Amino acid sequence: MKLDLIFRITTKLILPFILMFALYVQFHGDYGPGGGFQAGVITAAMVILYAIIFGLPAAQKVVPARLAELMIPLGALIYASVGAVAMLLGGEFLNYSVLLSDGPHGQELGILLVEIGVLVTVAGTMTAIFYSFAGRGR
Amino acid sequence: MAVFSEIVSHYNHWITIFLMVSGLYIVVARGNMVKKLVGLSLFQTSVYLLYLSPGKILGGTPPILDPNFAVYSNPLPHVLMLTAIVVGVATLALGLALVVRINEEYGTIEEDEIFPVKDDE
Amino acid sequence: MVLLTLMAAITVGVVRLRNLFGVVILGGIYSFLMASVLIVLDAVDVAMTEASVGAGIATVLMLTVLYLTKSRESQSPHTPMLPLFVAMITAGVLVYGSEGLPPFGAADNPIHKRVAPRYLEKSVEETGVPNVVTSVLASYRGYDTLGETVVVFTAGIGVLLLLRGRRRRKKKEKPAATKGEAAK
Amino acid sequence: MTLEQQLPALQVILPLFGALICALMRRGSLAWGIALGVSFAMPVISGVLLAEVLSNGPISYHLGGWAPPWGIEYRVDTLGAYLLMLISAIGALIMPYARASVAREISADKQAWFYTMYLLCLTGLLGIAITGDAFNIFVFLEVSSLSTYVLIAMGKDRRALLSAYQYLIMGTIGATFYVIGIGLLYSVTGTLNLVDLTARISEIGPSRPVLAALAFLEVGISLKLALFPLHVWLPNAYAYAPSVVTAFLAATATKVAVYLYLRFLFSVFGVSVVFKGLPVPEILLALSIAAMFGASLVAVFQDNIKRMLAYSSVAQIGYITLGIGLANKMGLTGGVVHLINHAMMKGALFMAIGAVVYRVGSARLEDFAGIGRRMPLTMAVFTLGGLSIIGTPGTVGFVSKWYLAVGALDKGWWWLMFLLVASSLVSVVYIGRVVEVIWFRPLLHTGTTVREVPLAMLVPMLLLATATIYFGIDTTLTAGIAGRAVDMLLAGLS
Repeated sequence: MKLDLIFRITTKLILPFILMFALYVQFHGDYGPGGGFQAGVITAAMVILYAIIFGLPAAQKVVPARLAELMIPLGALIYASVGAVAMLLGGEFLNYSVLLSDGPHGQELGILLVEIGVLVTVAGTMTAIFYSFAGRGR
Repeated sequence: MAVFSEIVSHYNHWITIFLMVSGLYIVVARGNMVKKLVGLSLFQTSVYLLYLSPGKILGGTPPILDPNFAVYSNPLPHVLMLTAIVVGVATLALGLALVVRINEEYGTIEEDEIFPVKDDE
Repeated sequence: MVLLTLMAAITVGVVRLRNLFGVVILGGIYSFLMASVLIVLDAVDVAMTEASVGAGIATVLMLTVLYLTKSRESQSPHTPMLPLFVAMITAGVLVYGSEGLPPFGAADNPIHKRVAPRYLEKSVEETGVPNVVTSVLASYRGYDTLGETVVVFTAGIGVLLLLRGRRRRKKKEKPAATKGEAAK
Repeated sequence: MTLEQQLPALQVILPLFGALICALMRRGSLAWGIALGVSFAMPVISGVLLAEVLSNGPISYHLGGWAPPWGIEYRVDTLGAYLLMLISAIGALIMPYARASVAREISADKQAWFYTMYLLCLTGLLGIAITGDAFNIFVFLEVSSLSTYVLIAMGKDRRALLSAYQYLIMGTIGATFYVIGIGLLYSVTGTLNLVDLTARISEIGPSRPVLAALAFLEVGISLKLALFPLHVWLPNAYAYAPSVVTAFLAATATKVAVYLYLRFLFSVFGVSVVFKGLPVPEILLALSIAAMFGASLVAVFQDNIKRMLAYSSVAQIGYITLGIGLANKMGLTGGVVHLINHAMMKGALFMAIGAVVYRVGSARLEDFAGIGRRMPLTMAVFTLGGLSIIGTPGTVGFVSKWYLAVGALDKGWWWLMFLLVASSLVSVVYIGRVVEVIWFRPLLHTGTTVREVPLAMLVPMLLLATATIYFGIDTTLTAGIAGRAVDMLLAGLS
């Protein structure tokens, strides 16, 4: 029981740092290793850690299963929509250069947006998959 | 240096081939469904080495541009393998979900115990 | 080289071991070693992903599934002749093919000459992103990454679709019991 | 850019968006509406593309605005457009049929996501047919494969799960082999664009890595193609999947694999590498003949009609690969035209079986006794499709076999023509067995519920059945385009 307490407190302490790390990986991906996919996995790992220590119901109170399910198509939709907007603006699908009047800045914006899309889908998927495995019971 | 790189190049290939083949062997030879999936991911993982070894330049640095470095390893295989990792884990998740369902329906995850089960409609 | 040898040793372990729990843990260690090798090969992004996916998510999922099923593999009655044969043929073709591959690490291999230089030279100018892996991933080959996101999406919806259904009704009857038990 | 220039991207993006939106839906009927709309738009787009390609040559579309080989290119040529047309036409015909059948076989809370998976599968298949980038093929191959595994596992029978698992293992091995092949090619050429690869490989010539890559790609694709003896996943998968899925997959999935086969053997590696000095055609011919007889003979002893037709599919794939192995103008045309012909007849057959499953709830032979009296139109479709499988003159099956036979004669191989006739005789046996049961046995299910299926299911079947007759008589459209595609493929041989 004592060990359990240590686990719980350590987890609580560590969680904000994991989240910060995920965000760092997400937004620093332009300059260092990392990007949407890695950040998504780290975010999901945070939820999974929480679920392992505090139990599935507690985790689902913080991140409802419905939210995770919603995030799965949402992220991909963000990604594809960026492409479609580029199309509407007269460029090829996923040509970010047309997003802003200045090509390279358009590229930066496009990359930022699609990485967010990847993050949302990956985090949602991994969390939802874990929920459905763990919620299966014996 | 030349001799060294010669050895390294061969060693790389041999290990890659060994990993690949043993992964494949596990998939084909084993009847346990979870173990098959482990083998499958070993098999897929070994492919990373096949792509990334030729991408490396001796003396190069990771492809993050910086005025202090001039030689970078090839970034394209990295991108391809990121995609491959994602595909691998997606396949794994789906395979595991099927295993869970099969276990519920048949009560076992050994192929040898399932195939004799005859159920005609 | 040491890392590669260790990886080979672990693979042998995976083949021999019948305790699935051990196999999965070995798989996790294997992933970490792979990640270290990838760093040596300059693939830092890939290494990071492999460590978090292979050693993290995949291992957790595997363990959850083992909890749901069982953790020992039974002895197979077959003789492994056919699989050995398949494996040998594959190995043969690979050895045959890899003999003619360009040498390791040389900067003038065709792989570095054809497509990649443009990425390295123009990335900052064209996309404003110094991490070339990111710019290739999200822009030059952004469509592949969209496909990759769709693969994740497919797997996510697929798993949910498979693990829904009959059990869900049960869960509704006594939600606390099933969920609580699984979370242990 | 004008709308017309955007069409190649729209061909794949539309079903993708459809799938994403369906995933947000709760109600199955709404998702079906979206899927229907998307499916109907597809043949329009591919029709325009096909017309464009036939008059003006290949279309190239640079995704993300990056020119190849740096960016990913969509490249539509005659063969690709032909295949796009095939997939999207089948997709459009199946959707109206799907609603009732899915409502019967899939529980209500899963239907919306079922359509998501279906659209993803469509996206993947179209994506493979249109792309000009080797690694992009792999990505879309996985999109279509993963969704296919799920679709198969949706079958009611618990063996559906097992077949999906089996297919997952085999399919992933196949895909990984494909990636290994591409990896080898990439390390010697440094490019992934198919056109660029073609040029580089002809420079390098048949070096050892190239040949090893050829072997890996061929085996990998053969797994997807269900080429004998790598077909073991197919009969189970087709037998236990939901009826709609079986009809769709049987008509499209293996065809896309054949397309990849053609693409790599003829375009990328080049006929000169593959067909001169390597035993590729001999191996293909031997395997094809084994498939034609082996699978047909197994089909004769099946009691589940879906399973029987699945084995028949393996045999029919044998005809297609036979055409590839012949590698002359007539033989290859026969193979390529059989792609579309087989899609038509198998689509019709599996839809007819699906209709019976809808009414009777079983695909076992004994349950079909006398059913022709209650469902005359459906069974007429089945009979027509069956006649076409046999290769009766006046049906599309005859057209394909005619080309194949002429192709064999061009090579002076009389024995091959006899083998073709003999394998048709085997199919007479298994088709005849079913036809006898449905028309001449006394009715087994006398309940009033067994009657013709709703119009929405009936019309697509009748359309396909009519097509098998129409294109059996007027071959200018199918064989004409196939001929042009073949000219393109064989350009390097002469």
